[in-house]
Amino acid sequence: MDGTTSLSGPLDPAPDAGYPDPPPRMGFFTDTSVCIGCKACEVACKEWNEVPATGLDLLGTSFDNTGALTANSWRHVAFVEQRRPDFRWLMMSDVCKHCTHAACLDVCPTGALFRTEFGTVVIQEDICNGCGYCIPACPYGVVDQREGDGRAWKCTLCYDRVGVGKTPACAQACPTESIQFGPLDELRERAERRIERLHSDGVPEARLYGHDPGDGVGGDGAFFLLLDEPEVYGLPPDPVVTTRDLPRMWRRAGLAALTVVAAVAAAFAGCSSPGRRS
Amino acid sequence: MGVRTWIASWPVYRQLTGTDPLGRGAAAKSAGSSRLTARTETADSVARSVCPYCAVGCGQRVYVKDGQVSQIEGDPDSPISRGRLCPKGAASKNLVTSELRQQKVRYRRPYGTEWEELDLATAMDMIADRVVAARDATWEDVDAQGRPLHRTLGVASLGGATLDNEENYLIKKLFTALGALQIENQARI
Amino acid sequence: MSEPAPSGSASYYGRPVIKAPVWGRAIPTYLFTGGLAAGAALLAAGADLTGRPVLRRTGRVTAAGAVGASICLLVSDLGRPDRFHHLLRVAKPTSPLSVGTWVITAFGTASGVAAAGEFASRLPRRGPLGTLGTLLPPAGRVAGLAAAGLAPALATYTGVLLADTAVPSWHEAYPHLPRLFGGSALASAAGVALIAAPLAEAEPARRLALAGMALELAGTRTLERRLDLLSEPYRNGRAGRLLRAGRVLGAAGMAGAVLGRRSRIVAALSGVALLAASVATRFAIYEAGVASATDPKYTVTPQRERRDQRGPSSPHLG
Amino acid sequence: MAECHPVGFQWVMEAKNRGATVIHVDPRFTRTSAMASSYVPIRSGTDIAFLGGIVNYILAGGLDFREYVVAYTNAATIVNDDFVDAEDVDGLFSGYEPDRHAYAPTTWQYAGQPEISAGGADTDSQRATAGPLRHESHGAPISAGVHRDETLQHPRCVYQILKRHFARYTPEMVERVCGVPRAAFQEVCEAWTRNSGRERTTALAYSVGWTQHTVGVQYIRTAAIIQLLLGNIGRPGGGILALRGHASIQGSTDVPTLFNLLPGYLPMPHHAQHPTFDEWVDGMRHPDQKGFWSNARGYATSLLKAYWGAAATADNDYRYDYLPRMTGDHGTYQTTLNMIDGKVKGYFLLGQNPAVGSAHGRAQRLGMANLDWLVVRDFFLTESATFWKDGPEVATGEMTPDRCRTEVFFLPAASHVEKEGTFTQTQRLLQWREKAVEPPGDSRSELWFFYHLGRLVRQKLAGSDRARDRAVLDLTWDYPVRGAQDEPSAEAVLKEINGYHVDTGQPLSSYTEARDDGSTAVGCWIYTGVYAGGVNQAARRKPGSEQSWVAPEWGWAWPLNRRILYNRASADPQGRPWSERKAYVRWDEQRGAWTGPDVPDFEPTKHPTYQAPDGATGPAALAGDDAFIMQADGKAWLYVPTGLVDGPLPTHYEPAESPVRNPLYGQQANPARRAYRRPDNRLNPSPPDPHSDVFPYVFVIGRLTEHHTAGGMSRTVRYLAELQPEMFVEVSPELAAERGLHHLGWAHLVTLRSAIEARVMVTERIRPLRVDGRPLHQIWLPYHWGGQGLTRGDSANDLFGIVLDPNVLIQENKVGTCDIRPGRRPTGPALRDYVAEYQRRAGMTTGTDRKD
Repeated sequence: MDGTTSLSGPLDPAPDAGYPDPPPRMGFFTDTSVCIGCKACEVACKEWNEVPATGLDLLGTSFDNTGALTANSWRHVAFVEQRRPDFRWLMMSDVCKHCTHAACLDVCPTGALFRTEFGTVVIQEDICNGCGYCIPACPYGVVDQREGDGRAWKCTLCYDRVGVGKTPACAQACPTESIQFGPLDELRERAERRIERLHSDGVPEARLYGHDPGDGVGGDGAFFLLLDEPEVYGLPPDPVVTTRDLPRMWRRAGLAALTVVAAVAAAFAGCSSPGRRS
Repeated sequence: MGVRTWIASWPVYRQLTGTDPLGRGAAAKSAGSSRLTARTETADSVARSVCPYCAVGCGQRVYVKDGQVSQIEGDPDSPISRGRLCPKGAASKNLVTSELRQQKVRYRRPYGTEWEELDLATAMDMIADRVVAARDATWEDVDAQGRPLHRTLGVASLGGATLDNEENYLIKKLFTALGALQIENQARI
Repeated sequence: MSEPAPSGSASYYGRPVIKAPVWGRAIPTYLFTGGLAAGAALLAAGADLTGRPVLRRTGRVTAAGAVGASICLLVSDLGRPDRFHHLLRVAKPTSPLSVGTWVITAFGTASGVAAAGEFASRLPRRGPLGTLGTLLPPAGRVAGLAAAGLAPALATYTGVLLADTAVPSWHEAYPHLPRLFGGSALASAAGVALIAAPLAEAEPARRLALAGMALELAGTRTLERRLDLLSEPYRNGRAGRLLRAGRVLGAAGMAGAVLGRRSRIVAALSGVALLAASVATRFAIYEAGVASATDPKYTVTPQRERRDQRGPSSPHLG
Repeated sequence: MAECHPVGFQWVMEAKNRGATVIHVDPRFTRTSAMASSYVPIRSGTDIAFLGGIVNYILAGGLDFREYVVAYTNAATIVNDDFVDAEDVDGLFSGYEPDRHAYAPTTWQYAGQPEISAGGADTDSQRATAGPLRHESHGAPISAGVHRDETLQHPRCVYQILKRHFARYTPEMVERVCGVPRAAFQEVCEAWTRNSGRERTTALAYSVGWTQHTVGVQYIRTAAIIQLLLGNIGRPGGGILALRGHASIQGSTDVPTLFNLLPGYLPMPHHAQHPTFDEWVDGMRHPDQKGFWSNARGYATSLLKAYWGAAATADNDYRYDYLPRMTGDHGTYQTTLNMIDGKVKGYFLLGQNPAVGSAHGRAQRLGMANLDWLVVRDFFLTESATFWKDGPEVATGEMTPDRCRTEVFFLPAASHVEKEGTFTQTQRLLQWREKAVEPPGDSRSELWFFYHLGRLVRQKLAGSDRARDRAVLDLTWDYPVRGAQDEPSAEAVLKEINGYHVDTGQPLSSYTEARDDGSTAVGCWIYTGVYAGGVNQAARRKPGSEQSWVAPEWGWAWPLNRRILYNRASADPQGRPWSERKAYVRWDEQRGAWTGPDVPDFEPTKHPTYQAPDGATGPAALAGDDAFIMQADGKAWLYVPTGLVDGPLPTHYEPAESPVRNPLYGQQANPARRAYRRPDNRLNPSPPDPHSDVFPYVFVIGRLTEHHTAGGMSRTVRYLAELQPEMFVEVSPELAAERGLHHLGWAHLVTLRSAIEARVMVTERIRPLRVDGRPLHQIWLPYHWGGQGLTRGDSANDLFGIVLDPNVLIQENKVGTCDIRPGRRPTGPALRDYVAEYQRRAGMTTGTDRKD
């Protein structure tokens, strides 16, 4: 292990992942205050990435018939109908967060999950063997195994498109620029300005989510502007990358291993050898 | 592939010798990822098109590879849509490449209980025959007062709001010459 | 029920925030077999060093068998079993599974050789196989000791394997799981020894049974009581029932180990109880994790408390 | 708009981001409402009352943009002494003839006009032929001389008539009729007027659900009155924007596949009104009329030359005799009923699915089942292609394949990427599509189909000398073909649409070049210029980022590439912008020309102070401040003296089916609505008729973002079908409680036509209104479903009967009444029995019909 900064805290992830002179870190800023819930992002993503259709289930959860981010839905538009006391209808296009400290990536035992030079987190479909470890590791519930395929799938932030200077499919399609793509630094500045604007326009409940490099995942490469608590949209309120505790875990395992050794030694040490006894 | 290159391509070796000891990025990158490029880059041709759904008229770029549509996405040059598409527009490739699309003429004879196959040329000839016959059978030359009518009410048509202007022009021109009046489209609906 | 499904303030239509593990029964079974293999290798090494040949043989064979089963279980659980070798593509200290893969690979090789050493006498005396037969026993000894050297890691890393996830009741249990699993490994290996070894050689196994099961039971008690809200999944439902069953079986196994000094049958029953206890505990912990992942309150509530404890901050910095 | 035109909605969001107030008025809370600054729920079918209330607010407070109103509208024009307003006759204007359910509009004219302009005399035949539709591009004829009082004080000037007409449309009345609380209404009035005037403009966008009412045209008229009073027409950021729903539905009206129109809104001749070429032409242009329609003879002659080429000469009136003549209503609904009656032999469906998409689906299917033959051209086997095999009537046992005589040809169609051509989008912009790939299998374009059908028919008629056949044989039908499939050249057709000089073949560059001497041929005069200079202007694709915000070099807009119509009105009468903030087109004194980022919608060098000499006609008669150059008097019309068949002013009538008695007038529904009173087209009873309580709920149908129209292009697409995977009905929690409906359970809706079922979505997005003092429940359902495709369900349009707007013959299917019950509907023959029981309860027995 390479010191704790590789596991938590602010960090530029691309150099940390072996790219000495990377391009700017790219990401998404999803501004839910202008999301119209059209789901163009879901479809554009599927068209570009040739993601299978999910099937026909009327979920009865407002206009959300996708349900969640899954192996077959890399963008998911959430719909929340609220009375507080005025009625309002929140919509939010969720996506992989491309964490600075990505648990999925760190726990992946094959290197299928890797950090790209753009600082994004991608599953390499030619490598993944479907061990499934990344799935419970993700604090956002993003990664998922595809039935009948066995591998894990999620948003690639259109690594292939970004690599040739194109905008990811979802962001390109988004009619209202709710999904914005660009260098993360710029997006963060833009988001700060947007928040200030909304606060001065009388929308005090507007808040950013996942933008802070000091948060539990070192900041998200895909962050959001929300109009309510994160959990209302199905997001964890204060996610922490599990590997932040990994050094302590290994230490506890080391101690446990010593305990095991000690127990075995004690078990044998105390009793006389059967050979000698007989 | 020599043993040396084989070992050099082993990510563990790259971890040990390169800039990425934790195997997070550069060392773990696969051959597939190294080859990856957007398929829009390798398209044989790009057609500038317009979305077929609603009347906003969003620009589309249609990428073609080996005679097949490989991608349809918004045209950033369009001052109308600025490269954006709605879910329907974004699903255009799915529409035009759908395996559910009918590609053969189907024919159902009167009182038939199933579809039958029919050659396109035969179908065209049969339809032309029926147009001529229906027109003759229902032709009206003049009204009761002898004023010209020059028409048939025996042939009708509905459609055209998703068709091109050029197509509508020929439809109207031909039907008008045939004396068919009841030529309508979605604009009435 | 004319109201639409509420989307509530605590979660999105009651849907999980995180994804539950997709592993089937193979993984909790592997937790058990891996532990058993590690414990057995340690027993074998102890027996080797203290001159308990039956116990040594039992240990080595059990270790090899259990690690073999473990590898099969791990591979079978892959979504793409044909790509199992991709596990050896990288070596990542950040991935317990990668660490475990390398450990189990080394351990499996060593314990295989060690177990093979036990069967050297059955080889023909001449020819290449004869040479092998001559080399195997000393190689087996070295390998057996090597396996034992790796065993503590194998026995305890699985605790990190589970804890290093976003699964609330696993992650929160990270200080406790390795020791619990280590204890469980020892207890289960002791269980096999109690079944297989003659009373004369079984004393270390009896002691190990007590020590191991004590660690296991202390650990499960901690899980049930010390994790606040996240202890709930260990007490409720299927996981709770399994954990309680594990405790009864474990206590019975310990009692049998103490009482079975004179009786092969009691010792064997005790061994069975210890094994069953270990299995039950492993499944219980697995199930509790799944339950804690499935109900969003286990994800949301502790995080919200943590956030609120940090105190109010401007909303966009929250 | 966010719901149905998401990409267009980006501009609304852009405006909102720059500080615009966005108000959304809709019966249900949609994705647009979610983004709006304020949302106003309204009872469906009451928009004239709502908008009329705003007119009243403006006029009562004197808040109109007076300089604009006086200069550019007919507010000052004096109306005939004999005109009697509907306010004075309990909802009927002068001239109503109850036995014909029609008006004689002679009294509506401006004072001092000759008796009546041609074509306007008989609203009965105007209605039958949807005559007002041709005014899409211009107003109806008016002779040049009108009396005006620019002080607006004359009691019979339009301004005063308007003021009196809307005086009773008070906030209280709006609340009673529309269910809109006074405070919410007040907010809309204030926001709209505050944001209009010299410095600011307000845009009104409507989706074409507005047209699907028996008073649809008058809805839009009311909107036009507001926008004119506030000076929001012809100016940037203003206007009335029709958000049309099909890729080229604007094009299919300009180059019409409509029974009553020829290209460029030339009327299809009527047997009685237009027996001769001259009478036909004079029907379009009043001989002493102002404006550009005075050249109608040139447009008409050029069209006939384009059709019949060398055979069309001055001697034979350019083969005017070859044109078919209307005798009445030949619209799609009349045609459907004629099919049921066995009068139609053959039917072409071209990418159209009436079994799902037209009102009264059952009538549509029964009509198609009574044809000799049917040709369906589509991508997929739609419900209209398979009605004989597995349609709802097969399920009820009314139809079985072995008893259905219709011969059906299904021909697969080429998609938009498999053919080239132009779409005209909702703002009149033509955009050329390049062909990407060849159509697969037997798939062919419509261009191919009709070109080769015409070729085959001509072959079969070859040698005939019957006049009817000569019309086909003399047709110019020699388009170049290419490729393995002999695809005709769309560009050659576009060139003909644009028009060309007959002798040289050179394309025209403006419709002003169209001649009435046979020297020019023009397929659609309003499109002249699209091929100017021999260049396909619709194919221009200069990136938006590299040109002005008006983007004049992207595609081509008719007329003459103008992006904002009547943009002369963006400047004051002297030709100066009303404000620099809203500057668009202005008079450049130095250059002696109009200038601006757009093509000025005015004669380029006509001075703003120009006054027409006495006796001038045509364009020369337009004064320098007659901004509305296609209008016969150069003015925008607040009051319509001629050209509408249901009154010169919008008036609130209840929908043909309503649970509410009209609070404003004794006249319940539009007295001139087009009704087809027959037993197979019953309408639910409305007050004051008895039994209206059998259908106590209002239902509204509409679209979802995830689907398209009748579903043929979305229920068949996996990525779309999964997003809205099942037919559902939205109800309020209150209605769910009242009727025992459960979220995600089943419900069925019943009308006198049919019963359909759907999954229940209980949502607060639908809310009960208080109308006329009592609660009123509205129900919303999408109309995308039918029996084919990946996701299948009952069709909402099966619930409707057929009753039409009298001006344009569009059906009322944005509002109806129904009953809703929990559980699934009966199946098989029991379904018809179930509906019959409702018919009995509604007082309908066989053979009788509802009175007006």
